[in-house]
Amino acid sequence: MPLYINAVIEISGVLCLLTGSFFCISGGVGIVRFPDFYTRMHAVGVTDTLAAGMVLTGLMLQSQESLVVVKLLMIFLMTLFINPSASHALAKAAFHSGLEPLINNNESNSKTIDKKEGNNRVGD
Amino acid sequence: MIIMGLYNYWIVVVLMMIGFYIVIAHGNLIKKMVGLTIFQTSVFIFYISMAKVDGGTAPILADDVNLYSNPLPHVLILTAIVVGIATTALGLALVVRIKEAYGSIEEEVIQTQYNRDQNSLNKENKTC
Amino acid sequence: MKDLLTVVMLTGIYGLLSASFFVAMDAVDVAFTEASVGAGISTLLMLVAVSMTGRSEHSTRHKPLLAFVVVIITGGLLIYGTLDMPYFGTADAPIHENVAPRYINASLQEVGVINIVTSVLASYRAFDTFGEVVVIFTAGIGVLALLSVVRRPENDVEIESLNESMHEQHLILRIVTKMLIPFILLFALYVQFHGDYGPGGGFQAGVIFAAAIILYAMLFGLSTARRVINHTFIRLIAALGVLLYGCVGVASLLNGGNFLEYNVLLDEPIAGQHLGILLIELGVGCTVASVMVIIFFNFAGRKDYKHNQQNKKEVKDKTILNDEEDHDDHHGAL
Amino acid sequence: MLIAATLAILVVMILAMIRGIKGPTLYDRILAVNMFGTKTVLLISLLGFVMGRPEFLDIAIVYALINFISVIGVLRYSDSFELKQKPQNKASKVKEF
Repeated sequence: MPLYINAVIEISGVLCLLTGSFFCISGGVGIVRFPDFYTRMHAVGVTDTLAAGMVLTGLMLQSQESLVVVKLLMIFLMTLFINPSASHALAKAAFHSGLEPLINNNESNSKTIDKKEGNNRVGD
Repeated sequence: MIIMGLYNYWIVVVLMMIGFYIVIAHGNLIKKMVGLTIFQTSVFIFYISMAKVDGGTAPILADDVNLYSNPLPHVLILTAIVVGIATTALGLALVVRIKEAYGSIEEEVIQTQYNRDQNSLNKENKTC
Repeated sequence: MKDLLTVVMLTGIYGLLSASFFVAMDAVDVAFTEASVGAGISTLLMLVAVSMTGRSEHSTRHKPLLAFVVVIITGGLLIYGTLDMPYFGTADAPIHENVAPRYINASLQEVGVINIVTSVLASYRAFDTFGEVVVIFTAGIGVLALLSVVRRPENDVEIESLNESMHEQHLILRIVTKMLIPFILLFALYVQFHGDYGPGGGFQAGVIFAAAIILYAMLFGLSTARRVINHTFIRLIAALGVLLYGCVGVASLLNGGNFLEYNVLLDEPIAGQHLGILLIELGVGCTVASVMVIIFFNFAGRKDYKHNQQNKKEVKDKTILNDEEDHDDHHGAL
Repeated sequence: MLIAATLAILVVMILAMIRGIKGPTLYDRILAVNMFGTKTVLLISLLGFVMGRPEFLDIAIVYALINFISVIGVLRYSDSFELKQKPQNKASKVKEF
């Protein structure tokens, strides 16, 4: 019976590591291939936390000592807190500094510009 | 095979020369500080790579390990890193003061301004 | 690269990379220090300095060809010099044959500390470390002498109003930071006192402690942080750290041993070693933390001061202009 | 398996570095540094397991913290840049929210 459980834990750990690495690589491809800052941020912000969580869970399943598991759990919690808030701060700072999202579709592009101008007029 | 065992030193030399080039070829004082940092890190890497022993682990005693890396370079570099940041901070403080005094952090601008000041001082002395 | 901010960003990546290299080379203590220093504090200080001195580089390189030739020749000579060096990772290199075996084999009996790096740092080579701490302290004094500004209470009010507007912008960050800071401080204390058993010690703990305070100062404003950590107080702590280190040495002298020989501090040699290491690590931690905080506060304080002065100047210029316009109007009316 | 994950993370680090060097705007570079930092945390925890001494996870914790601090610092000080360069734009934007 314990042997069976061990095998399950081992396999699920490996699976977690694999999916984590997959998400990592997809995020890496995203940061290089996407056309503008906000889409890149989206790629990184989404995959970073998930991939970190997956890899850390995989390591937790593989480790034997309880202290190591606790430390991994702490890293996991901290990435959960820190990554989204850092991404949020970054996106906010970029938007406030006037970096415009890239919009390919001509129609929607003109629309957003109209909206912006209208807002600015109201604001002034 | 004989040559390949030395690659760690070559990486160190390349890094060191990159830092050296930045320090001597760039006029911007902040860039010079960055170059110094790179030079510094190359020395750290030199020490740490010399301390590494094949098959050894970190020099923290454990029950089932009997081959450790050399702890002495680790100690030297550990303190050197903190001293390095302190001296870098001092250098940056000097750069900030130079900017305030001369209005620029480009070496050439500072030099011409210094020469001009010096010349005017000399003239004043002569007229006196 | 002409944009200095880019250069600073890439330096940050370089710091991260070199720390991972140190982990791969088994130097966990060094990686610990580089992680907290090279990636965090040094990037921050460079950023503050760049934000004060201007972002773009103007001049072209001077005599790049000559410099390149010099660099190539020096590099070639150095590489020629490496040909006689021992190979990477060999266990019988000269560096491993003199004092290192003594440290590795005898440290547990003589000092009683599992982490050999700590035992060498704080016990075998304690005098050396004392020198390093004094250097850090001196650098802190140097920054203080170069950058400290005389603060008037009226400036504080203005800075505060500026900070208030920033607070509303960064609400989420502020809350996350509020939750994180106690944790960071606790972790710094763990690193400080766990240095005997794992990677860590006074240097690392000091930098982490300072990083927590710097984070607080960045998000809640410098004047708020200064109210929490008084200027005089932090200078006192910096000096006290060095003093504590020296006092341990003097105490061992008075007990009949050599300078910084901890065996004589207590009846049991091992207990004496433990006490001595604990005390001097505490001294190192205090000095490093407070010097880092002093350095950052002075850089950031000078920046705020300059910023305020500029704002005041602009306001003054505007009022003068307005006054002149008013006068003109009067003349016209007359 | 651990080695495969380590290699994947190394590849991602290289990709992030490409973006850091190429990145047209400053924010791209900050993003790259942030991503590099989180990947370094993962790399260090993985390296501990690969080398068989996983008790050194403290370094990874320090990394996670320091990464956050440096991102906040970069934003704080690059923000003040933008503030100086285009004060009006910023002021109007702030009003909108």
